[in-house]
Amino acid sequence: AELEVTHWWTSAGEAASIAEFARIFEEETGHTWVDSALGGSGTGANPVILSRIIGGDPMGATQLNTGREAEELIAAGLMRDLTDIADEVGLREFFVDETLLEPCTYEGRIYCFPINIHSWDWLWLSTAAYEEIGQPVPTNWNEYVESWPALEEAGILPFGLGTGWPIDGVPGVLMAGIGGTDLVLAINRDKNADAVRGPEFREVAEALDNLRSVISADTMVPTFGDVGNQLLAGEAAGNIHGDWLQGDLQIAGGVPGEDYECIPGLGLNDQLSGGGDSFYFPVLPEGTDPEVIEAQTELARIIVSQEAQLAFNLKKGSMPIRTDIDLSQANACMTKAIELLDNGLLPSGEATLTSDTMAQLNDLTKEFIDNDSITVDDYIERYASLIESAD
Amino acid sequence: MVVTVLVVFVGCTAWTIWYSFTASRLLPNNTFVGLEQYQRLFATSRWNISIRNLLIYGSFSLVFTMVIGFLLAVLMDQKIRFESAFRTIMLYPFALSFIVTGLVWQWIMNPTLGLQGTMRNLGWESFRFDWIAQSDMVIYALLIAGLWQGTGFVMILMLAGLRGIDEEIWKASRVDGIPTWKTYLFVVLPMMRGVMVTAVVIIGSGIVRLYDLVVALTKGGPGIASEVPAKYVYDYMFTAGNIGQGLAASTMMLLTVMIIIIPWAYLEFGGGKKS
Amino acid sequence: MQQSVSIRDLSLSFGAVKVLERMDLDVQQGEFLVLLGPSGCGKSTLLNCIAGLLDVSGGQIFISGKNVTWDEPKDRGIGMVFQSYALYPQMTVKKNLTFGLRVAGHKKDDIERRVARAAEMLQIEPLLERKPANLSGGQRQRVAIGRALVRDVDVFLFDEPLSNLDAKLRSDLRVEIKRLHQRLENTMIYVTHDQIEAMTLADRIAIMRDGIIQQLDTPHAIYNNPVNLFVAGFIGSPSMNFINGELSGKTFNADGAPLNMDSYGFAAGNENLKTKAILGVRPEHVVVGEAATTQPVNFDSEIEIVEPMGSDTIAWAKLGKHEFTFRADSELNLKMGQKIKLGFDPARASIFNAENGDRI
Amino acid sequence: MQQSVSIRDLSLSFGAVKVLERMDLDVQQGEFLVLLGPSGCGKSTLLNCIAGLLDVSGGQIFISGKNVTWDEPKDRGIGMVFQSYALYPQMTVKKNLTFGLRVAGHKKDDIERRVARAAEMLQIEPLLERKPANLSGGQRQRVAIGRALVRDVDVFLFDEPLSNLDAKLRSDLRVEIKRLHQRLENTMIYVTHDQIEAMTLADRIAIMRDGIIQQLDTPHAIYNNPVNLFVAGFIGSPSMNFINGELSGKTFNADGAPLNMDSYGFAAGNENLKTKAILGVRPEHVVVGEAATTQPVNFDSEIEIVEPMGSDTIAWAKLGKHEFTFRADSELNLKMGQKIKLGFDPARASIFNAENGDRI
Amino acid sequence: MSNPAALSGTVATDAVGRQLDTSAPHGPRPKPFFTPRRIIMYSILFVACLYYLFPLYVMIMTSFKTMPEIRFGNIFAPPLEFSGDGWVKAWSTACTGLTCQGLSPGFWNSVKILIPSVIISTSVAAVNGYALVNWKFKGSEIFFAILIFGSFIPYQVMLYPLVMITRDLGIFGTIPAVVLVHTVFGMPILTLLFRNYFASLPVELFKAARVDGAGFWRIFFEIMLPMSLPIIVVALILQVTGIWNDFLFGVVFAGTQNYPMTVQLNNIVNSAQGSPEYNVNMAATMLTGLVPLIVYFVSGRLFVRGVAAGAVKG
Ligand SMILES: Nc1ncnc2c1ncn2[C@@H]1O[C@H](COP(=O)(O)OP(=O)(O)OP(=O)(O)O)[C@@H](O)[C@H]1O
Ligand SMILES: Nc1ncnc2c1ncn2[C@@H]1O[C@H](COP(=O)(O)OP(=O)(O)OP(=O)(O)O)[C@@H](O)[C@H]1O
Ligand SMILES: [Mg+2]
Ligand SMILES: [Mg+2]
Repeated sequence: AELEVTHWWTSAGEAASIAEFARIFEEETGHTWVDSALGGSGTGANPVILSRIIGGDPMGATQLNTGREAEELIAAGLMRDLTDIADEVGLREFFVDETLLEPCTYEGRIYCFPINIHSWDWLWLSTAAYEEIGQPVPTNWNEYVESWPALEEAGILPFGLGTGWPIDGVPGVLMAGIGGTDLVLAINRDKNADAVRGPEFREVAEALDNLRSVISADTMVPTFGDVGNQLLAGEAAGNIHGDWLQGDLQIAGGVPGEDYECIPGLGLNDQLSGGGDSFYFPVLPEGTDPEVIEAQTELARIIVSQEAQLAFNLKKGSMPIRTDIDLSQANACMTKAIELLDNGLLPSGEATLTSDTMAQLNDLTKEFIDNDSITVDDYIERYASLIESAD
Repeated sequence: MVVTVLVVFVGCTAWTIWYSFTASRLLPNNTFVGLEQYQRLFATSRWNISIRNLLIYGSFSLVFTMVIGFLLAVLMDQKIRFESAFRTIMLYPFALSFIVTGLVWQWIMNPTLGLQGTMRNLGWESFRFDWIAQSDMVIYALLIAGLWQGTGFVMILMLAGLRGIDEEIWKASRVDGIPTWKTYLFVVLPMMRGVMVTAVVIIGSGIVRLYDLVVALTKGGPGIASEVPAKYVYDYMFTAGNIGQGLAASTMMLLTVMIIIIPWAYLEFGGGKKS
Repeated sequence: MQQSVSIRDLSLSFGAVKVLERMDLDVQQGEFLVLLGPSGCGKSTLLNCIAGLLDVSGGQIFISGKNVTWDEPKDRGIGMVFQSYALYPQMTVKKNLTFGLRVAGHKKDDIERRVARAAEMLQIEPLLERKPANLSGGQRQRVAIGRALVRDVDVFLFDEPLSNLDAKLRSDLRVEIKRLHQRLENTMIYVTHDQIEAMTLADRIAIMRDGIIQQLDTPHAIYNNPVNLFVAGFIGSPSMNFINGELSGKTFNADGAPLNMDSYGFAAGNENLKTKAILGVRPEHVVVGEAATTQPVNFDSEIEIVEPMGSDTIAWAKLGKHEFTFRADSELNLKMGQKIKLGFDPARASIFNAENGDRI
Repeated sequence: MQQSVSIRDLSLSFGAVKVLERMDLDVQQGEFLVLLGPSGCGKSTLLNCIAGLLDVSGGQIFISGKNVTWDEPKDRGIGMVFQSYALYPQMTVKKNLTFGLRVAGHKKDDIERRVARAAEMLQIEPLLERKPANLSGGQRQRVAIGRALVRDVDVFLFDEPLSNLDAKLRSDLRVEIKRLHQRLENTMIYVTHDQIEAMTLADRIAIMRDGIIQQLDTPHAIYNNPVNLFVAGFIGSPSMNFINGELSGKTFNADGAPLNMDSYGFAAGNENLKTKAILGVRPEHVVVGEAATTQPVNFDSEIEIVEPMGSDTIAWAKLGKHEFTFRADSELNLKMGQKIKLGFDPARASIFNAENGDRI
Repeated sequence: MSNPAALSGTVATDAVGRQLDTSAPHGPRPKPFFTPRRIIMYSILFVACLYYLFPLYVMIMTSFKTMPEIRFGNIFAPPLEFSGDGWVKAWSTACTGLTCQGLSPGFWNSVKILIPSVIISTSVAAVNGYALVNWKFKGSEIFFAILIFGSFIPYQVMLYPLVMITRDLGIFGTIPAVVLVHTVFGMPILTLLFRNYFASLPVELFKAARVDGAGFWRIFFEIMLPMSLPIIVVALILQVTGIWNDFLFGVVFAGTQNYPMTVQLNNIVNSAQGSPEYNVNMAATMLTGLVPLIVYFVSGRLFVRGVAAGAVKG
């Protein structure tokens, strides 16, 4: 039967990785994967996917933001219960980290399958820039910060940044790197506003304050991809961005270790915070061909299978959700990540907070970065109150 | 059709207003929370900035679009050669999806990649064109791109209006010795009242719904300096999954529109009854 | 006297339609010229050319001695009443009247005065605050006249300005326009279809046909000495009786009935022609009843149709085989079928060459 | 005879402007009714109401006995010529003419025939393929007439249909319309400002003023027995002479000059009034020269102004202190300052009550 | 056209013998191309065109560059080596998800959505506008006021209610649904456009047609529409552009098998993570814009002057 799958992985690298799922699905089951790619999650895909589910014309499977509000769809009975499949394939046994399954769990049942792990916690550094100022490439955040004056003197941008959302991830990275594991858990998992008002978070906020002094709208580039170019060209020295930036760097011909360096957890923490992408399987309307439902089941099984996980994540540059995979083919940066993953995954805000809260936090960060009249204290206070009101 | 339209617009408005009083998240639900969404809305600096931006952008955009549109239409009405080519050139920005043309403007206005950088490289060191990176100027950067996209259509609309003016009126004003520009201003313009109202509504609704331009050009930045209400509504409805909040913002927008529309409708219809 | 408007060799065509052809015309300073002609003969077109609203295809136009062929209307010193009014629809009547003045920078009280005067003359005072759409046809026409009248110009061009007004208003306005003309002493070119208007207002009348001026002369001359058949037939209502026949010397032979034309004023050199000709007699020059016998030409006839017209009656009878119209006092109480004596004086008649229609 | 158009108690206002007030009017089947009245008196408005183009404020309209007050124009069986022509600008003349027929689903050859006939009658054959914008004013008007004429309807409404045509064409068309009316025997309601048109065409004339019908009667009656001062003054050109004075019994006293009104046909009961009154004498009823002495009333006067009008001459003289106009044959060759005898017959005059203007 | 008397320079005199200089202007007024007025006009137009064309220039240049050149070169510089790859890729090989056929597959879907949507929305609005002006019905003004108000409601806000409405109508996920949605959304502005235009036409024409016996539709089609060419063009421009470039409604309401071209465009341009291929983006955008552009160009000839000339007097 034909199974329609919606997702917003449309760039070359993304499409290649999802194609692995499709290939394996079709090869192994004889069903047909009908691909509905919709670029741009926020305004492109999200409303469409939701409308179709609400409108009673659901797709067979779909990518959705792994967040808390999918709960509503689940509660409304619109999502298929995958618990049986999970049990059958033994998901809990090989699953890399329970925290990642949490958003998929509703009243003890599992409604979605995470398919990869992404982490924002990377500091990317330009080899060329540091050659230019004749300094070694920093190995952690503190060294990096120390190198800023020299960089600025040489006319090199200490921190490259794309306009818009790329800044959103930075506070989380600083929190995990500078604030440490406990702080992340206290804030993201326990929603403890006092933790925000505590000294550890102040350090994070100060780091952000420090960072905004070298960020200027004048020097921002349109997209994060352009930042990659700046790094390779030595125009910018560093950047905090998620692991997917590597795709860009590699396409532009960059070689890790030679043209750029990647430092996970800012070189300060041995745990990465992260979240993942998940697939949901909407309940198909009555009268749907049982073949299609069968195909749904098959697909659910396949996306968490070893073969598919390996193929998918190698292409995608993300980390698999299974611990039992041989990732010898992974590149240097990925290998570093996998090592850290053994220490367990810290929950990122995206995974544990509602996107409503995240959106407000992001707005706050953007405002703070741009507007120097907002003090560190203001930032902390507003952050705290958002965490307080988070549900 | 008439009924459908009524149902849809009245229904959607009612829908919007009702759910703005609920705690709806990803899906509409009926948990009534009173004015909570509104309290949060007005406590949000992004919303307040959005409103301010809309006012600034709106007034400038309305005035400039009307003026430029009209001037261009007048120029096109002078029996010029290659009229069709000129018309198409002015209209093409309207044809192209803003997702990409916005990116091009973003390049052009980008201080390093764009005009400013290029000019400085050419030796004009003092050249400045960095509005897009200035929190207090970014709204005018939006305006430049917005006018670029929107004036062509208004020009066409006004041109259609001009084409409907009876040639005899022109003759009369020429005999009366009225200079051309005065004829346009005092005779033709008032005769085009209908077209003008149409243009104002089109521009106005474009302003209220302003979204694509911001997303493509500034993504609301720098910081949140160029956020606009419609973007707030969409972001909270679709990305942040907080329909209640989005609809509260939307209701506020509708309320504002209502405040403008009602006196106008009164003038248009109440006054019209006399004749 | 100076010529105010001179037209030399003027031609105008709309695409293939030639409307004016090589027209020459001189209008004196202060003259009141009336243009008369059948519908569609090019009167409005001529006015439009003089006003500079149409680009001529050939020839020249002079106003006050200045070649204005290529000048803008506003540089020609003209005011015009359009046949189609062309009021500014969104302005009130008052604004319509004052717009030109305000643009020209006239003083406020001057404007008020002019408007008041024009409004009074045109009886549109109560309408000043209305918009054209809320006026009746005749009221609109008066506003159109007013718009021209308030301005100081050398040449007024009127295109059928009184056509939609009632008889009373029309005669009032006729007098007012005449008075205005005498006071301002500017040149007026006036198109009308009303022959009474033409006769009473004009210093000279130009009769046009198919874009060519047939005769340009005083009303009296046009009425009494039409240069050709067309002019003769066009002027006068009911129109002139035309009798086909043969002219030999001073005798006109209509169907074998010889009429003595001794008293007719032949054009020089035409006294002794022998040619097919047409005799024209105006219905109002026909004498009816016993008095007819005193006329040089008289005959018996029978009345066929009677059309009462208030003071006069128009009646149809026969002269030989020809229809023959005449006008008589209503008091005569003519009846259909009545036998009657009719007569006329050839001195007041016209004879035309049957070939080309020219007066003999 | 049957009533074709009946109007009962009709009122119409545009906002605050009351145009028609409680009007009653009956038009017979096959009657030719002419509406006459000053510009702006509500003639077009009345036609529009009959046509169903304006929503009446009060009253009822019946056509052929059916109450059509709320009916659509198309259900009323009317054809109309608009004062402003209202031609369809994007259609050729031919299309303009045939639109109504095509709507009514006439056969092709029938349409062709009708158009050919109308075009011939209106002399617009060469224009059939043009668009209205390329026509002269008179040509447009003819198209507007044609559009009504081609259709079969019970009631024709004509709003000043001939106002922009030359005299010749106008009299041709007048005859054609009359003929058409005789042939079709339908009802015609016709607005005009041309009194000759009114007199010659009308079975009855309605004189309107400010939305009220003053007199509805045959042309002859209206001309000779106007019911009030307004009608008397409105009909006739030049208009009636009005002489203020006092009536006592059968003597009219104008400034101490007693005029004997013995031959005047007083309305019943009015023979012995003593009141301020106005004597009305039509200029064309004045007898000039020696013949004047034969008239019941005659007096000496001096000519002040002379206005030649072709066949006739209008002259101004004085009767006592009153201005006194009269019409005389041009042949009399009247001169300014000339002393002359004038006379008239009270039988043809009118006397009005000075207070309310009603005929005595 | 030429005038022999004047050409030969004959000196003419008028009636009183005064000489008129007949050598100077005669015949049609010359229309020199380079009058100061014209020069100013064309200069303004030229400058305006620069403003309008500048981004287009950048787009075209970029579309012909190769990615490395875009990455490291100046955006204003013309390409060092012209490469049509961007265009080819945009049209036929760019991938969206698993299918790598560029924009081409969505093209016909877009056409399928465009044509009925434009025709129906424009027609319905034209009829509405006409009815509002000429056949005022009870409540027509309130109806109109609601319409105008409707034009200010942000589109996306109405997404869910419309989804539910079309779902209940049973047409969700089909072309009729998307046509309906476009018609509803086009309604306010288009109705306003037509209403105000019809209101400016001489009402006498409408009256004349009623007297001629024509009914609602006949008057509409034979009298009103032929006079509204310019405004129809405007409406077409508005709707063709809007509907052709629409992404959201096409995707949500038209159903999977009818995804319009803009889905591919959006996918090519809007990939969230991963490096954008600017040359392909530019080419894709320009390719997508071609259809509206052609419509603009072709419909331009309908911009006739004086649609109601000669219709009425006064
Ligand atoms: N739309 C309107 N609004 C207000 N007043 C109007 C309107 N139309 C006409 N009138 C007024 O109503 C009166 C009658 O108008 P109508 O057109 O019937 O006159 P008419 O008798 O046809 O005059 P005319 O001979 O000048 O055509 C006029 O005084 C006019 O000013
Ligand atoms: N735009 C045009 N295109 C083609 N022919 C035209 C145009 N305008 C006028 N004509 C023709 O030119 C001739 C003269 O028109 P003009 O308006 O001067 O007539 P007119 O003498 O004013 O007639 P009327 O007394 O009917 O107003 C007419 O036969 C008319 O059909
Ligand atoms: Mg004319
Ligand atoms: Mg009228």
